[in-house]
Amino acid sequence: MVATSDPAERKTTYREAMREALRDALRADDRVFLMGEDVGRYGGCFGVSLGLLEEFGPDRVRDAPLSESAFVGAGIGAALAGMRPIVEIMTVNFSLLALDQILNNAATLLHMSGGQLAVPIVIRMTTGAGRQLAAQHSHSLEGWYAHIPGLRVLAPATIADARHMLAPALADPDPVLIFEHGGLYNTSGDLPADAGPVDLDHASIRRPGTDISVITYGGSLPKALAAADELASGGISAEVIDLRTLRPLDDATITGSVARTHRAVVVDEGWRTGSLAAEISARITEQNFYDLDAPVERVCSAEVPMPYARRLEEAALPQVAGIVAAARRAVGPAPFTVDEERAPNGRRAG
Amino acid sequence: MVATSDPAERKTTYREAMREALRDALRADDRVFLMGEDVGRYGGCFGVSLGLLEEFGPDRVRDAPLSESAFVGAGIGAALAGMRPIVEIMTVNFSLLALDQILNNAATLLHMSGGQLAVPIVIRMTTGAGRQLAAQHSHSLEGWYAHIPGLRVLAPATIADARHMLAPALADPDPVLIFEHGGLYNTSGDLPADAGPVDLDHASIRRPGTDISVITYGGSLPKALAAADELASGGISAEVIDLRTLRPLDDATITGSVARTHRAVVVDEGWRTGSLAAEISARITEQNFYDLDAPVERVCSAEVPMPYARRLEEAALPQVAGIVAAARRAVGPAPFTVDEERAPNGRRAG
Amino acid sequence: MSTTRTPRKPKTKATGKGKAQPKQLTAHQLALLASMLRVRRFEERCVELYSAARIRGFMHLCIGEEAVAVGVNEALTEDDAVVSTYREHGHALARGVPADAVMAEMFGKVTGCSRGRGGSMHLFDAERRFYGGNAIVGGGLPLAAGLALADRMTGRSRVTCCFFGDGAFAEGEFHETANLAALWGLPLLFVCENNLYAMGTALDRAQAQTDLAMRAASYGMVSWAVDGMDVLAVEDAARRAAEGIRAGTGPHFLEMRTYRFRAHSMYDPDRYRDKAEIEQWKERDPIDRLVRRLREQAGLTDRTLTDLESRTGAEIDAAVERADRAAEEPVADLLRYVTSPAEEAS
Amino acid sequence: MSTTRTPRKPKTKATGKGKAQPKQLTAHQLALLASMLRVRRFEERCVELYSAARIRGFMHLCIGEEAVAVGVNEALTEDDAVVSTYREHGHALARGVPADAVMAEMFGKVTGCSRGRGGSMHLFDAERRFYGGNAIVGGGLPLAAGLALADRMTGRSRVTCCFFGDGAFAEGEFHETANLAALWGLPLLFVCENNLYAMGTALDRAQAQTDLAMRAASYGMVSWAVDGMDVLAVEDAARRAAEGIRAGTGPHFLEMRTYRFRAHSMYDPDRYRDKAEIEQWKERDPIDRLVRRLREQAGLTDRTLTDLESRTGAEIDAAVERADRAAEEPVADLLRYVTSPAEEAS
Ligand SMILES: Cc1ncc(C[n+]2csc(CCOP(=O)(O)OP(=O)(O)O)c2C)c(N)n1
Ligand SMILES: Cc1ncc(C[n+]2csc(CCOP(=O)(O)OP(=O)(O)O)c2C)c(N)n1
Ligand SMILES: [Mg+2]
Ligand SMILES: [Mg+2]
Repeated sequence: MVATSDPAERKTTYREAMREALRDALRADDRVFLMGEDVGRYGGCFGVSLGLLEEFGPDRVRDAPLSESAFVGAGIGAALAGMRPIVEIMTVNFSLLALDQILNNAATLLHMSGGQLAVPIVIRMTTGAGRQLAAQHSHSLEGWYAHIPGLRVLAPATIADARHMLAPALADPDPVLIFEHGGLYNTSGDLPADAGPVDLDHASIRRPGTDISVITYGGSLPKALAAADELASGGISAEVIDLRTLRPLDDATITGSVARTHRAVVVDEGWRTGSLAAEISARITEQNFYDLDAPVERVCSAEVPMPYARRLEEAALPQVAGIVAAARRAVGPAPFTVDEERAPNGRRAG
Repeated sequence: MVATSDPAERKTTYREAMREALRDALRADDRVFLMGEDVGRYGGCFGVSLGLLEEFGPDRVRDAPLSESAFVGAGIGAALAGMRPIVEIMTVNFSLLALDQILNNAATLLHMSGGQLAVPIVIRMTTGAGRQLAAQHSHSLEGWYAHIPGLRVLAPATIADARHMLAPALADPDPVLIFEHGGLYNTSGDLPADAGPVDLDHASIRRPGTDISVITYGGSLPKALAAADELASGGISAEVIDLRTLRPLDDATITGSVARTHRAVVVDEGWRTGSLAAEISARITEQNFYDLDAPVERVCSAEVPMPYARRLEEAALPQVAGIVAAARRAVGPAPFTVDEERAPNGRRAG
Repeated sequence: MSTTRTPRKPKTKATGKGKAQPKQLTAHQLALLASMLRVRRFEERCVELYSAARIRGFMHLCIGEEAVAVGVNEALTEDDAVVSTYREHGHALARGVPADAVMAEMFGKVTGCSRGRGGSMHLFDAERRFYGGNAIVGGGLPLAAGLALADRMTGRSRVTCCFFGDGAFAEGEFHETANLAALWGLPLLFVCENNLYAMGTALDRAQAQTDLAMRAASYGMVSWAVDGMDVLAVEDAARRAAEGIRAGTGPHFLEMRTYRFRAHSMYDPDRYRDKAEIEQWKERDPIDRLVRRLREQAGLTDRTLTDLESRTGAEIDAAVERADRAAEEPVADLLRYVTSPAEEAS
Repeated sequence: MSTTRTPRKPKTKATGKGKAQPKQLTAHQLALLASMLRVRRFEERCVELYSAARIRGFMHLCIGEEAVAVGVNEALTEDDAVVSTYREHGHALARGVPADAVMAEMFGKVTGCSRGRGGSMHLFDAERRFYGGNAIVGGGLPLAAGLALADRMTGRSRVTCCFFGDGAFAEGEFHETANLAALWGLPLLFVCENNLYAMGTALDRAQAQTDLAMRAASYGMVSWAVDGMDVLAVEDAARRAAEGIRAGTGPHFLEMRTYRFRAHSMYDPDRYRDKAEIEQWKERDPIDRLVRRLREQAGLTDRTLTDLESRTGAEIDAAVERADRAAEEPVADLLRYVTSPAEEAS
């Protein structure tokens, strides 16, 4: 496990990056503590917090009983009393048991008290499918949380974001939720040494392109990038946008991109109906109506409780081939030539 | 309280219509029982089940302790064992405490068991704002439930639907959620004697029109109809669609209407971002892209925990004026003349 | 803070009955009476204002239960914290939230203790560490555990007091929070207001085992059942519990046996209770009872009572008048306080 | 159903220790042994298959806890219902779900007991009233209460047995369900498999009061703690409890004191337990223990044991082979079973 503060760029994993972020946060501020099921002795159900108990002790790396509502609520109360809790819910699947506390307390107290009570809590949880964990352990419900006013919702998709989103999240005076896709923990790659805290207000264009905007986040980013590669080999230049922050959404980056590309595909592991992808699609229609040359495409999960069987699960989830197909549909049957002049406002006003 | 089976059309209220539906269901089938907090002695927190305890006894009109997760889960279990439970959760606000049971058991068991275990439960709850009940008692979260595969989600908006949706809901072999908007209970009007069970697969065009489709459901229907009146007096003919069933959505009715009107406003009391309105908007773009003459408008709740103060609450909620304004924006600045010929496919293909 | 609070050393040996109060407590007892009366009259005025549609939404009264709010508050200091429910006018007033601010809140005015955003169910006062005003039954309990946890972690000797009802005892939140508090030895005072009903559901139709103090004791917490209609007994128990908590013996649980004289809320036609039962409990009215005792034991006169009534009336009149005149939040500020401002505007 | 089940009249007077078992139980005891061994060997094979990536997802083994699954099942009839957790291979096999169907399920095949949709954590068998397979900790409890409620309402004399862990005891669902069951007198058998750990969290770091049977008794339920490593003690307690439930005395609670010899799941490096602790518990291995006893008291021979092993091995070999050969659900059927078909296709 890499845990040095070596200044050079170095190879690490998403899991280790997250652990370093936690270690930094615990070192930097006495008010910070990590609380959740098995964050201590076990080292975190996905091994993220391994070693932190030994360094910071059981008070600040606090194992909680199986009581999601109580310990998430306790985190909210501790935040009210001046602490900076990082509460880990093992996975989004269990967060439903704490949803009342998150919606009706964390997100609401500031407003309900007329501005008196801010809740500086960070709640982390794993999300997503793809590991044959079946119906109850494969949810992607971050879109629900992105519906709630008063919350900030983050989805680090890269190692650098895993490393550098926690500090600004803790600096936020209001509740922040961090969704870590379970499929990303083992991702390894280089962590640039010069990266500073992530700007939580902006999406990131992970790959510039001109023909279509592929908008995604979290665990679907690698798939979107792979699709962009494949599209490129077919002559289609896809711009890949990583939302990073699911609430509030960075309209400017999305709108700006679609204004240039005139087409969009939204990729989201949530079930299609009522997905976050629906919101993005609706916003694009609202903001880029006269830019659009084709309907906004959505590539989402099939509307089925996630099956265990490998082939069924694969078929239920967004995949590279599906993204490529959607992009091709949007771009149209004729292969697009790169230097063709585009009408910037290709649609007749009603 | 009207509770006769008088065959003539007669005046009643939404509350009484719902009560009659419950009474009918309890009379018709021994397997049906009503369970929830204060459904018995108290008569239901909104008075819906008043008198049923006396008629059917405490076994079949069963008061439950404050334990949303347990009694909703118990309803699911009883359904598995051959009963036809109607579980009342006082309001959608408290349903979060039972959401795990609804999502991970009710909606999932059939699939997870490979088709062995159907869950014929009906879960009723009140939804919505508008009565100065403030942040924790004013949610409109039916859009979340409409995201869940395996559920059917209903929103009776009229007295006739309140009266006639329960029977087909109970006949459904799978879990059905019924959202009753709190603002509707006192609505009074005529109940047609000849109405049969509602066709749960279809939306209803409550008012035909030619210039714009106003798509809504539940507590917003009266507002949409009032807006249509106002629009009519300004020369705009609005078609008002009551979704009735929020899952599965009746795409054909929506698509057909927008294909005729070329414009749409979606009215939904949920917070705008991630609302059901977003889904409708996304679908319209997907299915009617070349029909649309203007961006789909959404009239939703402001993204704020519902404030208590009357003027603030009014400002936060969809109102007739906002619907009218949105429709006017969509139709465009020039007053539309009724007999002007419309290009059926007004948009250039990319 | 509360004018009724006269800090003094907790008695180390208490009877738990309040019957053997020494004579020098008379002034303190009068203050208790004043505080209860103030809550009662305040709420009676609220009923009128609700009928006149000046107060809206859901409103829940604690009339009959004043001894709990007032007695418990006596055991708390300014540094302690209080978490309450939607039935919290009494808790707020006893805690020292000004009547003006509470009344203005119910009028939905900008001078309200939640700037008009909360209403009757969501009173807040950060300065006085009054953390609401929680209208999800049981929802305040985990929050209170967190406030206590923060004190525990930082070594502060403060108590967090959480009020909740007998109905909340059935919710999973209570169970989870009780376990957490006992497991971690949190400085948390559970005050269960057992008024025998959760809306229309009587305790014995909601709980398999109705001896709530016994049930709480099964978590390994010190638990007592207290006559919640006797403010002195309440105060005494709360003081001993707070003392134990400050001494580091972990959470304590008080079952306050009390009764609400009014319906659950303004919407409740109160069909589920025997009128005779209500009348029986009214004979134990905590205010009448203290008045009788003070007349007998401390020479309370009609004159003193009349003075008290008129001072209370005047305070409430003034609160109503100020609330009436106060401004409403401009609609332009609708979206304020959804998130914290980078720099507070205005 | 299960081949090990030899229905017989419940003993009316039981020792709860299983030590004074009369001789005529020998055949029955051998059946118990066979059933435990079958679960053990089945799971050992699963480990191999998991390493070979033939089984995927999360997999939780009950090795060490077989006596609970087998002993409890003995007390149930075909009409009773079982609700279980994600650690349910043993419960399913003991209940009579065929090894073929369980293995095929873990292979994700169409012949699996959940048609490949559930995997290790979601075994179902409606015909045998085996209701899963619930992987949300505590989530099966309310469901079980509902199954029992239906029996209660229709006057059927059936028992619903719900397995759950010591970790689940901390969840609000347990509290809510225990109250509901006790309040309504539901025919529900709570079987808490207290294996001292919830993942890496030891019982005494999760529960303020670790005597779970005592805690459950506070709901007014009959509650016993049982040596979960002794299949005869388990069977005896379960039989007495089921008898009580059938006699209409409401829910019963059994705390089965047991231990898992393996890690929580295949992902768990098991860093949080002392190796010595594990070894100590292995000395109480329920299979070894029964073997020793049967050797001493009933003349169990090596030959009989070898036969048992080879029959068990053969059954499992066959299950693996059939699972291997079975078809996968076609991807075209992905959306099947999301809702019930009007008319079942194919
Ligand atoms: C989780 C939840 N369920 C239901 C309600 C509706 N409700 C409000 S108060 C109440 C009764 C609570 O009773 P209790 O806890 O005894 O407090 P009391 O009102 O008697 O003071 C109910 C059912 C709610 N607010 N929250
Ligand atoms: C609500 C919920 N929280 C967390 C988890 C993750 N998890 C799965 S099993 C487990 C431990 C449960 O322990 P226990 O109830 O003692 O059962 P055991 O595994 O020991 O059999 C945890 C924390 C979960 N599945 N559900
Ligand atoms: Mg009560
Ligand atoms: Mg365990």
